Amino acid sequence: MSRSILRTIAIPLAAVVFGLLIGVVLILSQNASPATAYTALVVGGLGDADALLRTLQKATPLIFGGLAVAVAFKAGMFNIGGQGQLLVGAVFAAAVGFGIDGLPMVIHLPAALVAGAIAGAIWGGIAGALKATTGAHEVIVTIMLNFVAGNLTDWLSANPWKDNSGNNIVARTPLVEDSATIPTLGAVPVGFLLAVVVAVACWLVLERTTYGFEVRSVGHNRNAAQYSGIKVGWIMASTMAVAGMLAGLGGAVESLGVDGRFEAGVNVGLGFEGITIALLARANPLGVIPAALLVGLMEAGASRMQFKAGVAPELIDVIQALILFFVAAPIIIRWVLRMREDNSEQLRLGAGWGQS
Amino acid sequence: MSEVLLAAHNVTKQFPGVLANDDVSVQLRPGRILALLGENGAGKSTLVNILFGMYRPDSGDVIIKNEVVDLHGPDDAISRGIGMVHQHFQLVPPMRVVENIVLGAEPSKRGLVDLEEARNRVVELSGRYGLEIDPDALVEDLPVGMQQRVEILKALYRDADVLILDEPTGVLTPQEADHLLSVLRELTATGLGIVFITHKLREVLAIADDIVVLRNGRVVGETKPAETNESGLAEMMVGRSVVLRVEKSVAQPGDVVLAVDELEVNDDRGQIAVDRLSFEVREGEILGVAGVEGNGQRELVEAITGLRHPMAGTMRIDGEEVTNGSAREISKKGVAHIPEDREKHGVVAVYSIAENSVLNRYHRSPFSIRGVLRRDVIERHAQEVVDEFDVRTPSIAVAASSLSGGNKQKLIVGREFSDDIKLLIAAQPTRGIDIGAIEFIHRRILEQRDKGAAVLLVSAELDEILGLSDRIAVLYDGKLMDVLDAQDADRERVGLLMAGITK
Amino acid sequence: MKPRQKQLLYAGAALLIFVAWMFYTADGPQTTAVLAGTVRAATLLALGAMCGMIGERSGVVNIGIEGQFLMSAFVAFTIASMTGSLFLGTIAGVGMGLVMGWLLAAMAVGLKVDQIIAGTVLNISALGLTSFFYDRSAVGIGKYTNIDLGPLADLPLLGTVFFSRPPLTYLTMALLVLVHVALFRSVWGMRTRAIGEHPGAADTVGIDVLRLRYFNVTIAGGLAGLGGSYLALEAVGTFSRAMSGGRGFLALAVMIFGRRTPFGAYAAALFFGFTTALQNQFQLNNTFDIPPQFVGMLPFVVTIIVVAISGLMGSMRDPAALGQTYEKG
Amino acid sequence: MAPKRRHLLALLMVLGLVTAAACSSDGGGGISGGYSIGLVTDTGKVDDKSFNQSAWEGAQDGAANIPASATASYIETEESKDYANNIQLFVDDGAKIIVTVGFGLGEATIEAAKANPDVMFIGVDQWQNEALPNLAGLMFPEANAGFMAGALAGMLTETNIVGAVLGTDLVPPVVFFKEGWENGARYTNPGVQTISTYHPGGLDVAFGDPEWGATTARQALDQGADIIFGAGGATGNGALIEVAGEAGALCVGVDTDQWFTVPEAHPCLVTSAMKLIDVGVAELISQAYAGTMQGGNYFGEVGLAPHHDFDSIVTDEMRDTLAEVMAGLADGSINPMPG
Repeated sequence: MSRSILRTIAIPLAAVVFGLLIGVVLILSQNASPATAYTALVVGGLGDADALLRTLQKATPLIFGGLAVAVAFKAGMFNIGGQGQLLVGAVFAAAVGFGIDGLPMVIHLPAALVAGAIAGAIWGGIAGALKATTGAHEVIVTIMLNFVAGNLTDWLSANPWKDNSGNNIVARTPLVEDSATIPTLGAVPVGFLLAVVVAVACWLVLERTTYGFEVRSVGHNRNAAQYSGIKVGWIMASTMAVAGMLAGLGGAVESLGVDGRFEAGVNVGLGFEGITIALLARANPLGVIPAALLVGLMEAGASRMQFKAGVAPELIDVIQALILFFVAAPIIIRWVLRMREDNSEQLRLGAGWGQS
Repeated sequence: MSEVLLAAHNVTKQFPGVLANDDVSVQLRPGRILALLGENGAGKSTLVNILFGMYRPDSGDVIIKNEVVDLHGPDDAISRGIGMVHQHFQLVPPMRVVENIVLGAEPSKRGLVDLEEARNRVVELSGRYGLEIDPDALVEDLPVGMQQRVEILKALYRDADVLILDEPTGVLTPQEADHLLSVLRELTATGLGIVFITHKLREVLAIADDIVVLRNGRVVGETKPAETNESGLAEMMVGRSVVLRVEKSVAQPGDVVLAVDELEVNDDRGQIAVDRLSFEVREGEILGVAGVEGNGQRELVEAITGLRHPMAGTMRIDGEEVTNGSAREISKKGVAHIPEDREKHGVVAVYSIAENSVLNRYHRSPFSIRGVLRRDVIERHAQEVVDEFDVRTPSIAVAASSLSGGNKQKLIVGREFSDDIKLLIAAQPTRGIDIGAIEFIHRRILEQRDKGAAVLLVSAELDEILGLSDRIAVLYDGKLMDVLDAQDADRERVGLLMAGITK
Repeated sequence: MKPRQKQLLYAGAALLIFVAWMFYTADGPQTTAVLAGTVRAATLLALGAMCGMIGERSGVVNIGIEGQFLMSAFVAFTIASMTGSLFLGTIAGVGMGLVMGWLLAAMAVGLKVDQIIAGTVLNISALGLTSFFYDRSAVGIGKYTNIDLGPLADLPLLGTVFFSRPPLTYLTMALLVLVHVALFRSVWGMRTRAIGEHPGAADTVGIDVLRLRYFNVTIAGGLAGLGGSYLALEAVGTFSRAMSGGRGFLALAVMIFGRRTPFGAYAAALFFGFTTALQNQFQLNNTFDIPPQFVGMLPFVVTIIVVAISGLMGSMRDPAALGQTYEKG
Repeated sequence: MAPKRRHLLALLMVLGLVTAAACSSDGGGGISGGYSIGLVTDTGKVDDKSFNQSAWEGAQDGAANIPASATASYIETEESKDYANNIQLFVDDGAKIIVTVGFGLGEATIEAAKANPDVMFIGVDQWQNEALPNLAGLMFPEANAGFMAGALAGMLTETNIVGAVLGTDLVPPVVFFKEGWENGARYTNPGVQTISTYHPGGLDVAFGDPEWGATTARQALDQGADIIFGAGGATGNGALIEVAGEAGALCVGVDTDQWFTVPEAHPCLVTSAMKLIDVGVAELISQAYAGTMQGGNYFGEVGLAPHHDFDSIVTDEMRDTLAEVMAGLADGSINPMPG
């Protein structure tokens, strides 16, 4: 058993090591010290309670974003729309968070989270429903919906839901009420715990329920799924809605637990990192957690790395791209490490391109 | 004439887990037809793929025109005059006939395809060999017989003097097949040599000059038509004596189970594939649907099983209308379905045997309760299916992709037969599997009939239809030509109906 | 194309020309400005669409066009500012495009990585690398200027819109014709379409499927590379972070609208360019008081609608082998 | 297997090349003893050719002006969530003065100033509602800068059409620049037609889309505008460079003297509507060092940048008018944004 787990994580682990090694070259090219830089990176992400909190806070939306991609993967679809789903989730959660007062926390906070989840679900569901009914490819549709979501949430936060208090001039909503704010337990944000619970729930649903069986069947063999009586269109649409819901929850947790409001331009790029996370986790919902923690750690430590070692924080982006590359093309790692090729499933999506 | 056109000399080819060719030698001379006979999986395809340069042998030699050659790819073989007509046509559907024929050897001017020249050459070629064809038709619009003609022209266009045909008659009516055989015979008159791969004994006896029989990757016999007969060949092929006819009792038809009335179904391209069909299937009988592939069988089966919406007409099962029922609703009525394409529809390759064994009933008790799968129950069920239906596998935990075709098919049949069946839809139930498995599945289908199930058997193998059916419906161009009682049906009559000729 | 469709197309084109002329006589400068802006915005999309088209016609999905644009724009700008030569910069951009195309091919064709994942790797890498290595002290050396095509440039409306353009725009228009001829008339094009539809068939007639895909995806990268050069050296004259701004993805949509044909894609690109130019014009004129955020959604919403409708009509048949890695035998 | 290996080798080689192609950059950060000044950027770079850069130059100037040997260093914010953390890094490092750039850091800066009364904070573009003794908000009346630039444009235009290509209306300073610009142009040239466009995209792309900026500037030129105001980061810079390619057309930069930040725009750059961030930051640093810095809001200067190559086309008459305008803005007799 432990052997097989080892085999499963060997490639991602090696990919991380390779990525960091090439990062050393990049750091040297900037006349900086790799040791200093990486030490700063780790201290910046784990050094004290504050650092740990930051890492967990950064990992939280990454878990949700990673799940949004991984779950769609399972149904054979590529959800590039995490960004848009996250944005609408964030703005609607914030709207419920600041728009209602006088509610007890046990009602208000869940209501705000649900608002974000529903908004995300609708945003993802549009792509899924179009795919199921018209065959419009979800990659194109979700990319377009990302742009639309960006504009929509900017406008919402600059007009009807704008924070008009005091001296505010930028596009952002008022702070959410305390009763809708996700608390932090010591160095652990409750949002992170929620993300972990959701990740485990995703895994259980996918592996242990008939719905999960249907999703996986559609992902592996759409024709056989249809043959066995599964409503393929419904599964595609609902899985994309679930994926959107997960991303929307991520946005909601950002608004309610990290930023305290929605602000235009603040959550840029979060949704896209879900792709890296999901691939690093090989689309396994449980694998998403460590993958998100790793990337969250790097991002939390990046400022300190620039401060201490003078390395531009974009190094993190480059290292992430390299890791992604090595995970996607495991043959390189196998070749370097002389590992035996195993028949573990390689992630396949392209074959679904254009098929309705 | 001592020239050898094409030969394999002591060829051995190993695939992971299978010795596909074991020290195989065959030889083809000009003007002769060499039949390669063998069961599915006997190594025929591997051998011709080696001869055509698709695979390289692990050991042994390929000899073309008395010369040992080292083929690096099909282009090597083509340039040496080898042409091949594949079992699955290697044509590009949305391209024209002429484009398909010249592809890879295009006449060109400054890098641009000279379509005019190509068209002229195709017209000339088809005139010369009596293989008439419209060079500007899209391949996807052509019936299969015509597509096969394109394949043959493709080889002839490349000045082939050896033609390899892999199971060429499977997609033809008996009459078309006879016509093909006579065309081939004429071709040999020009000195062409032909390698003819088949598992149909009748054809071998009708056309071959030399016969080589393969079994389990080895040559187990070489003979000539004059020296043998069908049962002799069958025994050589299988390695034991074979009952060529299925033994069955007389049918005891009961009430109507499936009633199809004026059913109209479109294909993927929106064209009418099933044209106002009406028929009934009763308890305890097998209705065989004969016809050349692509005459609406697939669409008919998909409509009946709820995978495709009919455009018009009605279907009833046990008197209840199910015309627009979903696959699941129909399956709930006690309908079992053996799909025609087991890789595409029958199994999920990466799923374990256990998961595949409940592919159509995972949602029902006892396999799941309130949406939660019960793995122990599923695994027990899978073990039962594997035991009862003789699925050869090391474990029920392995992926279905590791099973052979016959074992996959037995797994599917086992899965479908594990409930009480009211109506069985069996589409090409024995395609591409070995004789042992064929016999096994035939017996099981008859067993279901005798237990009172209504069976709709769709098959492109006329022998299978004739052997199993109690009544035979013949489809041509989406229309029902006729429904015959089994005792009135013979190869000749059904064949004519399959070609749309009612007399 | 069926004759009915062709007639419809001609009728539509005639109507468009008529409408354009009406507007031109009503307000010359504005009409000219909008149409010139249309042609301009279409160039990059057309280059990206041709890149995607050659890949998809060969059976390889390329969603890394965005990354190819960005990386090539970066290299084109850097080399141009180092050497002081726009031409060398352009060449370098094309070269980088070829390298990016080759990387995609190496992953998607050679190593059989899932094509969509491979494209995503390109996008993420390009954003990271160009940000990391961007030398902000590099100074642009200007950009390509318009070249008037003799008397043609003096034509009313058309002169400004089509015949007074910078060189890479002309090159793009020429490439549209070239790619069209190559795809639909040449030996290469026939083989390319064959490996995208039925690689097995191509293989059995001796076409090396993997090699041709490798070649095509690499060459197509060169077109995206030209797009990057255009972006940095003709459209803008400098480089800035993430300057491709999603146009690589739009190019993909344009390619699909255009049914993977160069002229179809160009028509779609012009349509996109037109929506962009029109929304600017509405603002410039204060025509409507719609927030720019909503006007800005227009191209994206239109894309979704068109993709959905064309899906419904079944008019977008993808190459049959699109997205699948090819295994011999 | 052999060909596969070849792919791999080649791939690895390319990776190596890409990494080796790294050009060295001077980097930021660093740790120092002595008197240190820290600067935290908004989500942007210290050499964005815009306000971050301007503030960084001011911080360096300020450090140089201090008698004691002072050093300045910066952290570039990647994500707005890191504002507080990045400020804290400087606090922990013992920085005496911390400059934070941009409205977005306002709240984080106030928090930090409250928590660290010993450290002096300078918040660029951060309005202070209540004055903290150790925090100065450096504010600029953008509308005035836009008005002056517009006034000059109104006098210079020959077609009587002036255009503006702008970032996004989501960011108020951009709106102030635009309104001021249009009103200024009308002030000196009542018959002028002003055509202005905001970027239609989201906040994440509105300042980073030079292609749109260039295309839109061209669209304005094509319908007769002969002076274009480009205000909006890289988007506006794209507009400036586009105008540079049009003979006879003029352009106006924003924030800093873009003669130095966008050399590509030399052929058209007649002036820039400047916020003198560098001057303001340097001044506040000196005050902070001297202990004379007042909490609350500090108004920096705005103005027009020199005309450089176009000095000759700005007549004395125009200069006189501009002087009047400046005086009028200063004494309040001219309202740059009426209504």
